[in-house]
Formats: sequence, C-alpha cells, structure tokens
Amino acid sequence: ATREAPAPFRVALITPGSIADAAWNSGAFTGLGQIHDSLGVPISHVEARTPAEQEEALRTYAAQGYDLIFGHGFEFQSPAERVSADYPAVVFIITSGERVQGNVAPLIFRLSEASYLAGMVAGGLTKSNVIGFVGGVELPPVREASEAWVAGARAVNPEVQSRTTYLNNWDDAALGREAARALIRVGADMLHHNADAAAIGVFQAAKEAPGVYLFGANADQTELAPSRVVGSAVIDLPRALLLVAREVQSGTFTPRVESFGLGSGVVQYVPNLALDSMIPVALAERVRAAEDSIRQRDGQ
Amino acid sequence: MIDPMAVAADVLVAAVGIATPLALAATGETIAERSGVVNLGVEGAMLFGALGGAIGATAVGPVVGLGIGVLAGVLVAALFAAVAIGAGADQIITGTAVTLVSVGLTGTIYRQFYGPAGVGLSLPTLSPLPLPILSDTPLIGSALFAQPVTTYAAAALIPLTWYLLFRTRFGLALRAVGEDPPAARAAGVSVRMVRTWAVLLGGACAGLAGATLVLAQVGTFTERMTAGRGFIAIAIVVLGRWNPVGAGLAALLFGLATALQFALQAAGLKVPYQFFLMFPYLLTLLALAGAVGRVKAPAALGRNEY
Amino acid sequence: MRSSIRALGTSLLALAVGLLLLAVGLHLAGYDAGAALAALWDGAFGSWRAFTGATLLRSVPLILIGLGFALALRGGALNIGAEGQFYAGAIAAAWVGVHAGGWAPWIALPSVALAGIVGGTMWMALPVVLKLRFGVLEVISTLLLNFVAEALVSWMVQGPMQEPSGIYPQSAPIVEAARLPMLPGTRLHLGFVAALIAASILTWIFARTWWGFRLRALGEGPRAAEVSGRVRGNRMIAVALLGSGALAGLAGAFEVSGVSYALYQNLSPGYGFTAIGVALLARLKPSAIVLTGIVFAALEAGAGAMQRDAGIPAVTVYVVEGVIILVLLLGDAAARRGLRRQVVATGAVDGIA
Amino acid sequence: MLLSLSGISKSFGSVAALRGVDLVVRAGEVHAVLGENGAGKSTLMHIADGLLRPDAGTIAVDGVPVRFRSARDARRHGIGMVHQHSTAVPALSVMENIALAAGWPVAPGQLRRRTAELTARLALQLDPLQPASELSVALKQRLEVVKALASDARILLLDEPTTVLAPTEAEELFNFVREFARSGGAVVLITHKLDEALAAADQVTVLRHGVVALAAPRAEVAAESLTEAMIGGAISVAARPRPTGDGPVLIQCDGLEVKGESTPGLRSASFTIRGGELVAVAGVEGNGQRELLRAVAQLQRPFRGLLEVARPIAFVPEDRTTEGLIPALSLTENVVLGVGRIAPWIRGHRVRRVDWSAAGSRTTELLEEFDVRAKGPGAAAGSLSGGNQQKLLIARALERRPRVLVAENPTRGLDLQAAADVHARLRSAAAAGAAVLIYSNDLDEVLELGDRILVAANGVVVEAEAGAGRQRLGEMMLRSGRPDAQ
Ligand SMILES: Nc1ncnc2c1ncn2[C@@H]1O[C@H](COP(=O)(O)OP(=O)(O)OP(=O)(O)O)[C@@H](O)[C@H]1O
Ligand SMILES: Nc1ncnc2c1ncn2[C@@H]1O[C@H](COP(=O)(O)OP(=O)(O)OP(=O)(O)O)[C@@H](O)[C@H]1O
Ligand SMILES: [Mg+2]
Ligand SMILES: [Mg+2]
Repeated sequence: ATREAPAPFRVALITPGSIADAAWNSGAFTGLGQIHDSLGVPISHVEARTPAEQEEALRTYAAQGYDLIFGHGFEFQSPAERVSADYPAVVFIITSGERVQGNVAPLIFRLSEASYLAGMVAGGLTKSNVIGFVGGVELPPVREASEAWVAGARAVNPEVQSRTTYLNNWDDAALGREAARALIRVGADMLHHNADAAAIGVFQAAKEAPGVYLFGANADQTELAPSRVVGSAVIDLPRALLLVAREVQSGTFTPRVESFGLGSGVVQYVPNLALDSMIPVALAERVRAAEDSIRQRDGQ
Repeated sequence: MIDPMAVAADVLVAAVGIATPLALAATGETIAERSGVVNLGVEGAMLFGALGGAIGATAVGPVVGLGIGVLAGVLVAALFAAVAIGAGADQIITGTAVTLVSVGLTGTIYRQFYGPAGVGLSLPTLSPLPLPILSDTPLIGSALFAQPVTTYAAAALIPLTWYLLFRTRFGLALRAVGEDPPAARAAGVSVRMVRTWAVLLGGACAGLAGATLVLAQVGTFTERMTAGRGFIAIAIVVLGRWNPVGAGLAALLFGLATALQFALQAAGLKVPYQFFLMFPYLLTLLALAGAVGRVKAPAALGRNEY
Repeated sequence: MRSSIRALGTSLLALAVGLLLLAVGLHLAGYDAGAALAALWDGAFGSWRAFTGATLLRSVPLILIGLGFALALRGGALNIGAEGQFYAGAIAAAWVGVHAGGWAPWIALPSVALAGIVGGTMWMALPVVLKLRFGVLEVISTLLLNFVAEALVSWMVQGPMQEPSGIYPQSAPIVEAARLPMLPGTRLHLGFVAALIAASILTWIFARTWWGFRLRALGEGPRAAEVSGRVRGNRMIAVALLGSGALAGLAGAFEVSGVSYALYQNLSPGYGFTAIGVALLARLKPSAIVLTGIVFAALEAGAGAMQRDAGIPAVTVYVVEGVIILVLLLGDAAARRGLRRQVVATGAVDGIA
Repeated sequence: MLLSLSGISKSFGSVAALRGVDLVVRAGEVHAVLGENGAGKSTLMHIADGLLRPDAGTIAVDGVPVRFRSARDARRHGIGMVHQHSTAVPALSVMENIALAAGWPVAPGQLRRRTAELTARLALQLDPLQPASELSVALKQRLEVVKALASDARILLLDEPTTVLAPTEAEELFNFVREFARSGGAVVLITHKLDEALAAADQVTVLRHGVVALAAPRAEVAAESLTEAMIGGAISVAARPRPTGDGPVLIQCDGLEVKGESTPGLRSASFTIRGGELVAVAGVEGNGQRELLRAVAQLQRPFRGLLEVARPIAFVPEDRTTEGLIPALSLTENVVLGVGRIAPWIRGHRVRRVDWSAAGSRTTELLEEFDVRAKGPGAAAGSLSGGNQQKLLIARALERRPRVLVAENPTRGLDLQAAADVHARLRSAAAAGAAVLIYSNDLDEVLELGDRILVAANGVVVEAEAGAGRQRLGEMMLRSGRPDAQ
C-alpha cells in the first residue's frame, strides 16, 4: 500500500458568541487570522452558542481531521474531554479552561492581574470613593476580574466602596449604558467592565457624565472614549493563540496548564498616554511597583 | 452625600429613556395588531432602524440618521408585508424569519463597512433638549422635559396614534379589519390594503425606535443590539391592551422596573443579581393579574383567511 | 390528488427560485455560493454522522416543543413560553440527575424524564392559573416567564446547583446512569425515539380520541364547542396548556440527559421560538411536525457547516437561514392557494354567505 | 333600468351556484327574488354588491357596464346591501358599524347624533353606543338594515331582512321600502315569506338550482305558480299528529329566575311540560324567552327558583354559524360534536375514541333523511346554505334521541318547504314522546306550531289560554308584565 501524503496542518476556532464583540471573541478571531498569515495553514471558524452546538462543533472538527482546535471558553472543557476520548490525536486548547486531560489543555489568562492594576489607578483617582464594575454574565474570568479590580483599588485606598452590576447579556449596549448610569448615580466615578459589546454603552455613559473615568477590558479600548479611558486591561489573545499553534505545528507541544499573566506580556495593563498627566507621580510609582512584583511572582 | 430625591429623579430620567424605544416600537405594533397582524419582524425592523440611524448619522448627522432609520424600518416591514399579507403566509413564522434575515443582514452590512471584527464607531448623538421652565419641575421635570427629541416624538406619537385609530375613518376601517375581516370586506374595506398600511406604519415606528437606541443612547451600532426589545414591545402591546396610551404606560412601567433593577443592583444589596433581572417581568405579570384584568385581543389577530 | 401534486410542484418551484436568488446574493457578497450551498447540504444530510449527530439530534427538542405548541394551539391557546418550560424541565431533570447516585439506569432515566415533565408542567401552572382566575392571556404570561426562567437558571448554576468547586456557572455533571443511551453507531440519543413516540401518540389523540376532537373543535369554534359540544373550554385548555408545558419540559430533560450532561444557562439556542415555526409550518399535524422539525434542524446543522467548511460568517448564515424559511413559506402559501382554488372554499365568505 | 345583471354564472369549486342568471331592476320598483335554500339568491346579491366576482356575465348600473372590485365600488355606484347574516363587526359599537359601512366621519358626538336621527327616521330603535357583540340576532338584523340605508343608496339589496324582525318592525320596514322605491330608488327583496313578497313586490324573479325559473310582473303571478317555480311542485306538509299531552312531566319550573347578559333576563316562569307536548314561546326579542330556553338547555344557571329537566337534552341555537356549527369543520365532525358522547360511534370508556367511519356513514344517512343538500359528509359546514345548515342542526339534535328538545327560532331563513319539513320534525319528536320547547319571533309560526303557547313579556313568562289568537297574543306581548300583574 502506498503511504498517503500527510494531510496539511489545520487549525479551527470555536467561539461561544459573535466575533464582532470588540473583545473576547474578536481577539481570538484575530488570532486565528494571524495563525493563517504567519504559519500559512488552513483555518476554520464556527460560532457555537449552546452546549449541544459546542460539542457538535468540537466533534465535527475532530472528525474532519483538524489538528488543533481552540474552544474559546471554559464551557468547552467537559465536551472537549468527551470528544478527545474518541480523537486522541487532536489537540484541544480550552481558553480559560480548567485542567489537562489527554490532549485537552487549558490556556489561562490572568486578566485579573491587569484589572488589579486598573483598580489601583481607580482607587487612587476616585474622588467619591465609589467605583463601579459592569459585567456581562457572571463567568469565572469575569468575576475574577471584578474581584481583582476591587482589591487593587482597596490596596491603594481602603476607603473605596465598590458596586457591581450584571446584565446577563453580552450584546445589549443600551442596557450597558443604563447599568453604568445607575452606578454613576450612586456616586461611582471610576468604572471598569467585562461585558464585551454591551460595554460600549458603558463608554457612552462615561462620556455623558462629567468627572467619570473608566478602564477598558480585553483590548486596548482607549479609542472608544479617548478623553475618559484611563487605561485598559488587555489580553493579547492573538499572540497567545499563535504561540500555541506554533508549538503544536512543530510537534513540540506537550499538554500542560499554560497560564499567561503580566509576566508573559500576553496580559497587560495599557495606560492611555493622553491622560497620563492625571495620574499623580506617587500613584504611578505604586502601580509600577505592584506590576513589577506581580511579574516577578509570575516568573517563579 | 447622595440626595435620595435626586436619585429618584435620575431613576425617572432613566426610566423614560429606557421606555422611549419600547414605547415607539409598541405604538407601531399596536397599529399593526389592531389591523389583525402580529409582526414579530419588529425586532428586525428595529435592528435595521438602528443600523440605518448609524449610517445616516455617520454620513450626514443624527437627524438624517433618524430619517434613514425610519426608512429602513419601513423596508423591513415591507418585506414582512409582502410575504405575510401579499402571499398570505403565516404571520408568526414570517416575522421570525424576517428578524433572522435582519440580524444577519445588519451584521453583514455592518462588517462590510467596518471590518469583520467591527470596531465600535463613535457617532454624534442627540443630546437632551430641556424644555424651558417645565424641565425645572421638581422630581419629574428632567424625566419628562429634558429628554432627547425622540422621547418627545414618542410622546407625540401616542396621542396621534390614538387619534388615528379611534377618530379617523382609516382607523375605524383598520379596527374592523382586525376584528372581522369578512365584515370589513362587506363594508367595502380592502383588508390587504389596510393591513399593509398598518404594518408599514408599524415598521416606521420600529425603525425610529431602533434609531433612537443608537442616536439617543448608545452612540454606536453593535450587532444584535436590540437584544429582544422587539419582543418586549409585543408584550407591551398586550399589557397596554392594544391601545397606544396603554402601550405608552406599559412601556413606562417596564422602563421604570428596569431602571429600578439597575438602581437596586448599584445600591450594592446582597441579593443574587438574577432576582433583580427577573423583577421587570414579575412586575409586569403582577400588573396583568391585578390592575389590568381580562383583555381581548383583536379577534382576527394572526389570522390570514379572509 | 392531482391538485396536491400540483401544490407540491408549486412549492418545489418556489424553493428552487428562492435558492437561486440566495446563490446570486451570496455570489454578489463575494462568497462561493456553490460551496456554501453544498456545505449546507453536507452539514445536514451529507453523511450518516452529520444526519444523526447534527440534524436529528437537534430535531429532538424542536419536535417535542413543536408538538406541545400544537397541542395547545389545537385548543386555541398560544404557548410562547416553551423556552421557559424547557429550562424549568432542564433544571428539574439536572437536579434529579445529579442526585441519582447509585440508582439503576432503569430508575434513573425515567426519573429524569419525569422530573423534566413535572418541571415544565409546573412552570406552565402559573400562566394557567392566571388565565383561569384573572383572564390574563397566556400569550403574554408565558412569554414573560421565559425571561424569569432564564434568570432562574442563571441563578441556579451560580447558586444552589453550582458544581462543587464553585467556580463554573454550571451544575455538577449528572451521574452515568441518568445519561440517555445513544442509538447504536450514532451520537443520537434515545430521546429521538421518544419524540417519535410522542408524535404518534399525539397523532392518535388528535385523529381518534373524543378528547382530541373536542380540543380541535374548541380551537376552531370556541362558542360552538361550548354551546353545541358542551366542551368545558377552560378546563380543556388548561389541560392542553399543561401538556404543552410538559412536552417542553421533557425536551429540557433530554437536552440535559442526552447532550450536555449538566445544567448550563445557555442550553437552548431559542428552541422554544424555532419550534413555533416548526409547528405552524406543519399546520399543527404531529406527523408533519416530525418532518418540519427535521427540516429546521437540518437548516441549523447546515448553518454550522457553512461557517466551518465554506467560510461564511455566522451573521451571513442567518440571512441564508431566514431566506430559506421565507422561501419555504412562499412555496407553501402558493401551494395552498392552488389547493384552495380546487377545493370548495370553506368559510371564506362565511358570515356573509 | 337602474341595475341589470346579465348572464351571471358563479361556481364554488364543483358547485355551480349560478348559471347564466339575468336580473333587471328598474327605478321605482321593488323586485322580489325567491327561491328555495341554496338556489343562489345570496350569491347573486354578493355579486351585485361587489363581494364576489362572477365567473361570467356582466353588471350594468344605469345602463353603463361596471366592474366591481370590492363592496366599496358598489357603494360608489349607489348600491347598498342588507346581508342575510349580520356583517356587523362585533367589537365595534352600533354607530361605528354604521360609520364603517356608510363612510361617515368618526367624531363621536356628531356620529351619535346622526345615528340617533337615522334610527328615529327609520323607526328602528338602536342604542348607538352598544357594542354589536351584545346585540341579539334581531337587533343585529335591525342594524344591518340601518347600515344599508345610511349610505345614500339608490339601489337596495335586501337579503331576508325580516326573518327575525317583530311584525310591527317588518311593517315599518316595508313602508320605508315602498317609499324608497316611489321616490325613484330600486329594491331587490329576498324573502321566504310568499305573502310578504306578493304584498311588496312589483316584479318577481324565481331562482331554482342557480337558473331563473320564472320572471314576471307581480300582477301576472299567483302564489301557486310561485311555489311551483321554486320547488317544482306544491309544498308537502306532513299531517299534524294530535298532541297527546299525557306523558310524564319532563320540564318543570317554578319561580324560575335567570339573569340576562344585556337584558333584565327572566324574572319569573312557572310551568310544566309533559312528554308529547310542543310548547312555543312568543315574545318580542329581549323579554326573557332566550334566558328561559337556555336555562332549560342547561346552558345558563338559574339564579333562583326550581328547574328540573329530563335528559338527554338537545338544543338548537339560533346563531347557526357561531353557536351551532363550526364552519371550518366537516359535516361529520359537526354531527359528532353535537351528538356528544352518548353517540354509538363513541367507543371505549376510559379513553373515549371516535369511530369516524361509523360517524361518517351515519352522517351520510342523516343528510339523505333530512334532505340536507351538501357535497357529502366531508364538506365543510361553512359551505352549506343557511337552510341546509339549519336542517343539519335539527338532524343532529334529534340524533341525541332527546327527551327534551329546545330550539330557538327553528325556521329562521328557511324556505317554505324546508320550514315545513322542520316543523314536521319537531312535531314528530313530540309525538315520539319528547317535550319540545321553542321560541320564535314569527307569531305565525308560534300559532301554527305550539300545542300550548307561552308569552314572554318584560321577563315574565305566562301561558296563553287555549285558542288565543294573534290579537290576544299581541296584547299579552306588549303588557308591562309585572310578576304580580297576572
Ligand atoms: N363560500 C361558499 N363556498 C362554497 N359553496 C358555497 C359558498 N357560498 C354558497 N355556496 C353554495 O352555493 C349555492 C348557493 O348558495 P346561496 O347562499 O346563494 O343560496 P341562497 O339561495 O341564498 O340560500 P338560502 O335561502 O339558504 O340563503 C349553495 O349550494 C351553497 O352551498
Ligand atoms: N349536545 C348537547 N346538547 C345538550 N346537552 C348536552 C349536549 N351534550 C352534552 N349535554 C349535557 O351536558 C352535560 C355534560 O355532558 P357530558 O357528560 O357528555 O360532557 P363531558 O364534557 O363529556 O363530561 P366530562 O368531561 O365530565 O366527561 C350533560 O348534562 C349532558 O346531558
Ligand atoms: Mg341566502
Ligand atoms: Mg360528564
């Protein structure tokens, strides 16, 4: 029998929502594009919103012979484990995943480290001592980010009170605006979010309210309100995805818990340079010091 | 530090703001349903109104945006009318399909304009237009009289629609068509014609509602940004007993419940936030059971055979 | 007979024209229309695996909920709240499934299904009471309860039913014994068979039983049914609505015990609403609901394939789905009009005849 | 020559309702159109009113050919129509219904005034603000007449306008119609009452199975030739069995009170009816007779007093298409619905099943036996003409083998032969031992049918003495009727 030529290396991405969210999903989709451009490999993407669709998408990609499949969210963990049992050769990377099992491996982003820094800045800047957070749905990474944001603020300013609002929705920007306005009404003058597209309304609310500043999430969102965004907690999803894809393609990948924090550069706190003058030197110092210590801890 | 009176006034402002697009869409849907057509395509018409508003505002300015939003809503309604009234297909499925097409087309068009991972564009919005003197009324002044122009449009549309339905010959024919198409036909009314007009008017209102979301609230378009408001509007039509004034009040109730919901979350109460999310719907149910009582839908609602 | 063949011809023609338009549209938008439509077909029917594991699997909740919708609407009641009843059923089923440790499958499986039925029925109880006591239209009460159910399930997976580590918004997995077996050689669980059985039972109820006939009479002419048929309208509608809720709840139970094996807050992609189209397009006929349920499921399965294999973005795929549904509707409407011309018009001029 | 229809044909599916019919109506004339149930009279009027489009033939108004695409076009040409069955929109008020049909402006004050003026002028009393849904069948018919006359029509099409009007009201209507014709209008009058037609008409056209069987000036025809033309022979009236009146008491009421929906209802009734008796209630609409019958039929709960009724009961409602039949269902299905679970085609006890083939073949027999003209048991009930619907209702009621049979206006809208047939059926049900209770707005029918006669006046039902005539009954009907005034 003749040996068939090895099928080309192929990469697939499954997102749990629309890739036009300017945040979590769009970042992964951009990463997929970079994998295609940098590695020159065929790629495919599908949106799968329910557990049924998610398992089906995993299974179908595996059956079609894709070598690397990204399940973009913790919810892919258990279906991927089930599918992996039938397709042991395929590598499944679960962003925000839980554990390693067979060829299923998580890719964890400690966005909370950047949110912590954002919280520190907010804690130093707040005049009302009230800060607010708008969440889409209370998923683990969202909750972690919100907790870190509060912790950061308290570290600088123990007086700080925090208020958190959830939308149960990732798309409804008008609701995001109302949630933010409600937070502003109870005195919040520093806002942060993790609500993808719905957060666009948070930016609008901040723009409308004098003296209110906010911090972007997932991507550098300075552009959305240049005079109000103090900084953004950023995940460089494309870079992380590309790193993993390289490894898998070259055959050096071993399933492990891969976790990216500030130390890796994949997670970053990106300040808005235009508003640099707002930030007292002492505060900037403290934030920088905190960032360094977190990086160091990461390094160990 | 926080003045409760001021907070209450602000909650009212928010309530009226949230209610505005709902009231607009529900008023339009009231017209359609009074003629016997339930148009689940309002969600789609709102989405297209939103996109039309965004495109119009980008190209020219917010006021033109409103106009294009209305036009977009009418176009979506025309698609619905062609299939559900023209061809006599089932109204409910047609409405669902039209919404599906709208979700897809708005997304596709938006991405064509702004790239596949569409960056949020920042649009000029309609700022509040305080009416002199009135807006200084304590508590309700800013809620009622310092709102964007679309809120005033909604406030004007409600009595106008009431007049149209209950004081004009067209309104009489429209209600007759919604109750008993054969009888309306015997009276010389063209059922299809009346229904088509009703649906187009409804579409115009829905388009305006969508444009309002973009131009008076969010300042940008995002995919699926209407997030089910069209369906809420349909519930509001029922809650408002198929009367534009009722719809306006029901929209306000819903707006108030939503604003309160966020106010309660923001107050930092230690209650799972899901219970706050349920609040507007439970309140509406309560209102239905209590104050509103027995209602009858237009007898020919949803029926196509005439 | 002749006329129904002609009707079929008309709808096939409409379908062909619609698909052609779609292809032109996709082409103009810069996509490979041939590849897209081929992917649509392949993803739905192209292989045994796709047909069973994607299409038929998705059809289970659509068929069950569609049957329930038809049951209520036969009596003239509109259940727009299947989504909520589905979640109520899923919550109850997941709760039993998680706590069924040590049970034998033949106890665990029926218990889980029963829990779903009870959950769905209970969720419908409030609209029924509101209708009977206060005259609240079920259209709106069921619709509103959808939103409540969504919030409830969100709380469940983050509160009382959250998995033991307390991190993820999902319940603990249900025990092995509570998981529905797959049909041999497929990823299609036994719930499909149950859906077929439910459809046959409903067919029998509608076609052969006194109760089913009177329910239909109530839907077609409520006054005449009450005056001439002595049907106790409210009681019968209540039973039909509760049955409708039960079927949606069962669908929720199957989704947990046959697909996700745990409770999640986004279990349904809107089955409750899609199923309305399924039932209406089938003119509320149970056997036809099986067919339209599979058609709608195929459309969804094919939608995934269009993204995966032809690179059509998800949003654009919605357009394709929506247009295909509109085309089906137009074909169906045209066919019906053809039929109407043949058959004596019924009640067309009634009231003035 | 105001209105002329020539060569009109119209089919519904395979039913040819009209085949080449000509009808010419001149200014100043009342033109009676007669024919048995299903002859095509209403269909012809619907064509003249723009509601149906003819398959063949032409319409001309004032000698000018016209094409009506809707009733509005007909209205524009001065045609107004009174429909056989109400075309009022139930949810609209009386005055809104008039405005809708006549194109009046909708301002409420003005509308109310105009409505009041019009009803006063026509001597047809109606409350302008009452929703049409609350009107009795008789009031709905009154509204139908008012609607047609509200739009300054020159040509009036009246499709059985008097079937449920009280005699005095009918009188007024005919006065009006004659006046209308005299002042240059044209009237088409459809009726099953020959004397009415002969008294009012200048011209007569008889339709039979969709073709013109006779067309002549009134002066040239006699009653016998008309029946001959309508049914191809003389009316056959079954011999009237003698009432026995010695059966067991099957209906008994004492001090019965029943609340009405929009009328005061029944305030007092005390009587018994035995097996074998046929009792007819006379009364002007809204005097409690409706509530009485519905209480006896177990459709309304008595408010006070004693009421005992033997079973099985069968009930024939006057509103055929909303309370009697379900138009969209087949004849078989309608029979199954109305006969109920005591029927032989209901099988099983725990789960009752319907044996459709047994029900179908029994329905076929019933159609034959009761001379219901239909395509077959599978035809939709809505496709039957009014008279045939009524025959089906009676057939279905008798199929319950009732011991008590209750019927409202049992021959409304029936042609002479059909009415005679229904009368015969009711009598034979009584002869077979049932207690039969009817009411009728037609005093002649009450007199002809009742073995005993009850009179309802102002909510009080009292029995008329044996042998009371028209005059006496009329007096009793108009009496103020306080319960203690007997
Ligand atoms: N909409 C319809 N669909 C089918 N058949 C119809 C329809 N309307 C009338 N027909 C049939 O056409 C024929 C004529 O009916 P039409 O109503 O004109 O009779 P009619 O003379 O008015 O009788 P009646 O005195 O009982 O009112 C009947 O056989 C009837 O069954
Ligand atoms: N067609 C009819 N006309 C008059 N009375 C009827 C008719 N059908 C049933 N009834 C009466 O109505 C009452 C209820 O009838 P029946 O018990 O058949 O109805 P049902 O709904 O089957 O009752 P259940 O639901 O309790 O079994 C009885 O008194 C019966 O005599
Ligand atoms: Mg007739
Ligand atoms: Mg019983």
